[in-house]
Amino acid sequence: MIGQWFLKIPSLNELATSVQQWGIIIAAFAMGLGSVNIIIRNVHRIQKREGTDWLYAIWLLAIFFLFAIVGIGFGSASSQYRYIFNTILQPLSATMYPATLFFLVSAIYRTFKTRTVEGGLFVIVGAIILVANAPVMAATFPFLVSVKSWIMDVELTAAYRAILLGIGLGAIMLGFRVIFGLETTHLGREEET
Amino acid sequence: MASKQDGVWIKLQHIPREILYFLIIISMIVPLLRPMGLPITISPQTRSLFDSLNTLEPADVMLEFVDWSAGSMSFHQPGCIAVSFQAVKRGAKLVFLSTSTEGPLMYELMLEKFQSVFDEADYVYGEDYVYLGYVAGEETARAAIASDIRTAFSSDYYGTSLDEIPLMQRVHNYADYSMIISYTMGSPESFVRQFNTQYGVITHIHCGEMMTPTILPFWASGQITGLLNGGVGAAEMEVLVKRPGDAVKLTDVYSFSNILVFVFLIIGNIGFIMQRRKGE
Amino acid sequence: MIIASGKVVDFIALILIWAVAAVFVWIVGGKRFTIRRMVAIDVIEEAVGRAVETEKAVVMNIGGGGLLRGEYAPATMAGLTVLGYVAGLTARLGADLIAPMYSDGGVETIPVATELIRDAYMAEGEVERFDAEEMIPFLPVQASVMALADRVRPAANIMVGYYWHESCIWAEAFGRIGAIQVGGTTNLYQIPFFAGACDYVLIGEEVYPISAYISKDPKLIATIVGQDAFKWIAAILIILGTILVSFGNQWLTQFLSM
Amino acid sequence: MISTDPSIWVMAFFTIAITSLAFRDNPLAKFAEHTFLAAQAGNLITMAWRNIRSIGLQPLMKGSMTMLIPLLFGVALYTRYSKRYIWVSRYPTAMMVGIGTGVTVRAFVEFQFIQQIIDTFKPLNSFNNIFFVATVVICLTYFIYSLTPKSPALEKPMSYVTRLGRYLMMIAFGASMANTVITRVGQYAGRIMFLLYDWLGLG
Repeated sequence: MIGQWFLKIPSLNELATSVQQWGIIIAAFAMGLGSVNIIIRNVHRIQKREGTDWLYAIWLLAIFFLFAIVGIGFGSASSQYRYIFNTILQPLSATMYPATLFFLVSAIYRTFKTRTVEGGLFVIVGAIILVANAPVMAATFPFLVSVKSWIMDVELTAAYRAILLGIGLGAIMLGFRVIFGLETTHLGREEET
Repeated sequence: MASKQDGVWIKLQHIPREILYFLIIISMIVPLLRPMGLPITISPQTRSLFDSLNTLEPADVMLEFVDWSAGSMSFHQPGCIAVSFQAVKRGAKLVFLSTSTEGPLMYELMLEKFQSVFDEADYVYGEDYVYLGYVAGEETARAAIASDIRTAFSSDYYGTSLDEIPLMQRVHNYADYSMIISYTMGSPESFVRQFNTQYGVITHIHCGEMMTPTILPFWASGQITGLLNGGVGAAEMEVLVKRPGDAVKLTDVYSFSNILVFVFLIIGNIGFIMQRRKGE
Repeated sequence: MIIASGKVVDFIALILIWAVAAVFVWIVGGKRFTIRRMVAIDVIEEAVGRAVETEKAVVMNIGGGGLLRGEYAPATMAGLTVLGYVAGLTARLGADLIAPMYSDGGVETIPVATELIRDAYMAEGEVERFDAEEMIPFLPVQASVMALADRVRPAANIMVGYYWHESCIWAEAFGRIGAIQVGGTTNLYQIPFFAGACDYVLIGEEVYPISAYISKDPKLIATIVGQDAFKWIAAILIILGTILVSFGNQWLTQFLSM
Repeated sequence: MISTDPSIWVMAFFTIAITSLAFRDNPLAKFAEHTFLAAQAGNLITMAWRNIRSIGLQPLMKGSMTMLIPLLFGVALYTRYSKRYIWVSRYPTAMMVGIGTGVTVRAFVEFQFIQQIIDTFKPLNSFNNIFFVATVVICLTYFIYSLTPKSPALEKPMSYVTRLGRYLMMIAFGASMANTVITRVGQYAGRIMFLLYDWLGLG
């Protein structure tokens, strides 16, 4: 794979392309692993019959099979699948992550405190950008826009660039460890699961 | 007297969170029912995307990665509509595809709103635009799409073989893509790595504001050409293509809720500082 | 030319970086290097100490990245190392440890973590205090974090691993009850929550040296040293290039774009 | 007018149920969460199946035998549930990690190292440029852990530099946090729009 990137050798190119395709297929198979886990865990929960917990497990399996059967039977482009997706999964998925907003608001109010110099800088800059992000304030106080763009384009870009350089090197090193087998201890461990 | 004041500060630090949540919901409802229509300033990142879109020629192929999930539909969908509108206006051919699992259904929801634009421009499915569906493997899939799209897809989303689709007959690999744009909340860097770094394809990104800081360094270095900054960027794009829609509506929401959150942050911290001063 | 144009320097750089890493790992060895004092370790010790004083528990979580995906695995592994360290501390000092695991992401880490905690308690001769059911609750869904925080009310919450949107839920739930928090993740856009809510935050790849620092594994230290060498090189290149460009000389820019 | 479409009501119910979670852990929210997990897993299976069929099975039927390799590897992944054949799943896992790493790492040198260094070469003719270059270098030194000067004369200034690097990064994180607020607000406002416009029929 790395050879294909840097070198221009046609046969290597072809090999790399088909290996990529294999990667996609194996990845598609791997997506089923989570589902198998879910089935095993929930069958277990039903067997245990603790309180009302098993009712949730039954419901979970029912919905799972509804999606899997409709999806595989009719195909994901079918109107049936589209209907269950749009009524059930879409509102849930659309609310799940955004609902983090409430935790974020509570965290901002309660835990983001000026305990140290670090915390102070964090809070002050956070406050400035919050105000500058409000279009109403940006329209009333134009200097906020220039403060914000200075922080974003100069300060933040520079700081994140340093972090990214570090992470980039880390990733290259990770590749080194994987390719030269230094990472096998963890791979070996994981097979014990 | 001091103790009475301190009492207020301590109280201010212990507003029940339900009240905060209630206030923030109100701050979103009010502007949605009573829009104000504030002026929108165009950021350089959005401007460069718009300028880049305007270089599209009628035969050019643009890859659009419909990679958002329902969670970020509120700004990715308007963003995608605005960008596609401009591309259609320039006459470019559009290839939609997904590398995230909710993508196919998100595409169909987007299409419900966008079909009229295609119809107006006499765009025919298969000749001027096409949807290929979902492919697993994330970055591996993106790499495969860049090097040979046929290793990732053998047919379009509706089951027609790629070779029977007129548009796809001349689309094979990176050399055939004029530019790509990814609407993602996942890993925007991977698109840049596989398309721009590897083959020098012009790469645009539309991601959430929360991820923008992490990829700003790549925009500064020119590895990303156009960068839409979440809902703000989508609104700017709507203004630029003169088609105000859902994203512009969101702009008013930002005004109210951001100021409210700012107030929370300040109250929480003033209370904290006052309390600590008392403790000393 | 067999090497694609524009990638000559990249190719050489990759080989060079790996070669230097190989030299440090197999020839020089990591034993003769020390990693500078890490503040996070002090904070963790202090947090566990506080838990002992107040007779409360310590919560340690490693996120949902799992070990299967290349991007997330290193952070999870670093988290596991820290988990082992924290388990050792709680076993020795006598605080209760709770290490909740996600049941919907990175499930393959559960047995590894269980093993790790048991080993740590075994090493301190406290194996009778090890109780997998109590110590490693599964969170069926991520949001039950809140319920856990309210129920356990720990003195400290340590989070090292790969986090997504749930980072905010963790930081908020435990911040609200006043726990000392230490957070670290390599997911860049989640660091800010940890930065705001935690008493100490490990920024990005800072989680790797901390695990090398704890484990004292010479090979791990050697790779850290290899990276450090190239960070110096990067810093020197930046300074050199900036000076050259200031005098209107584009030589280094052109050389690197080769 | 309030909607009469039952599916809109179901959608509204799920939206509110998940939101209620932020207020308090409750059975409705738990119900909605379970539904979410199940539906998401079901969707994943559906999409994965499409993929396997279209690029794996169909070419195989047409006679391209090399496709057997990834298909067998894929099936082998599932041996992890058997205690006896668990070793088989090691190979596809290793292959997945290998391909994933190969695809990613090859780009990193140019993408996140050399290109980023080149772009930091800025002529020192304005405050912004000087500040930019200084910030990158100072923050970078924060991430140097082992090869630090050992002599006492240098140790102290070095520690100041790393602390300064931390402060500079904290400023960036503050800005980043504020940006997250706007993202989450934008996302959640989409749900409010749905509830107001589609469900309650206002506006």
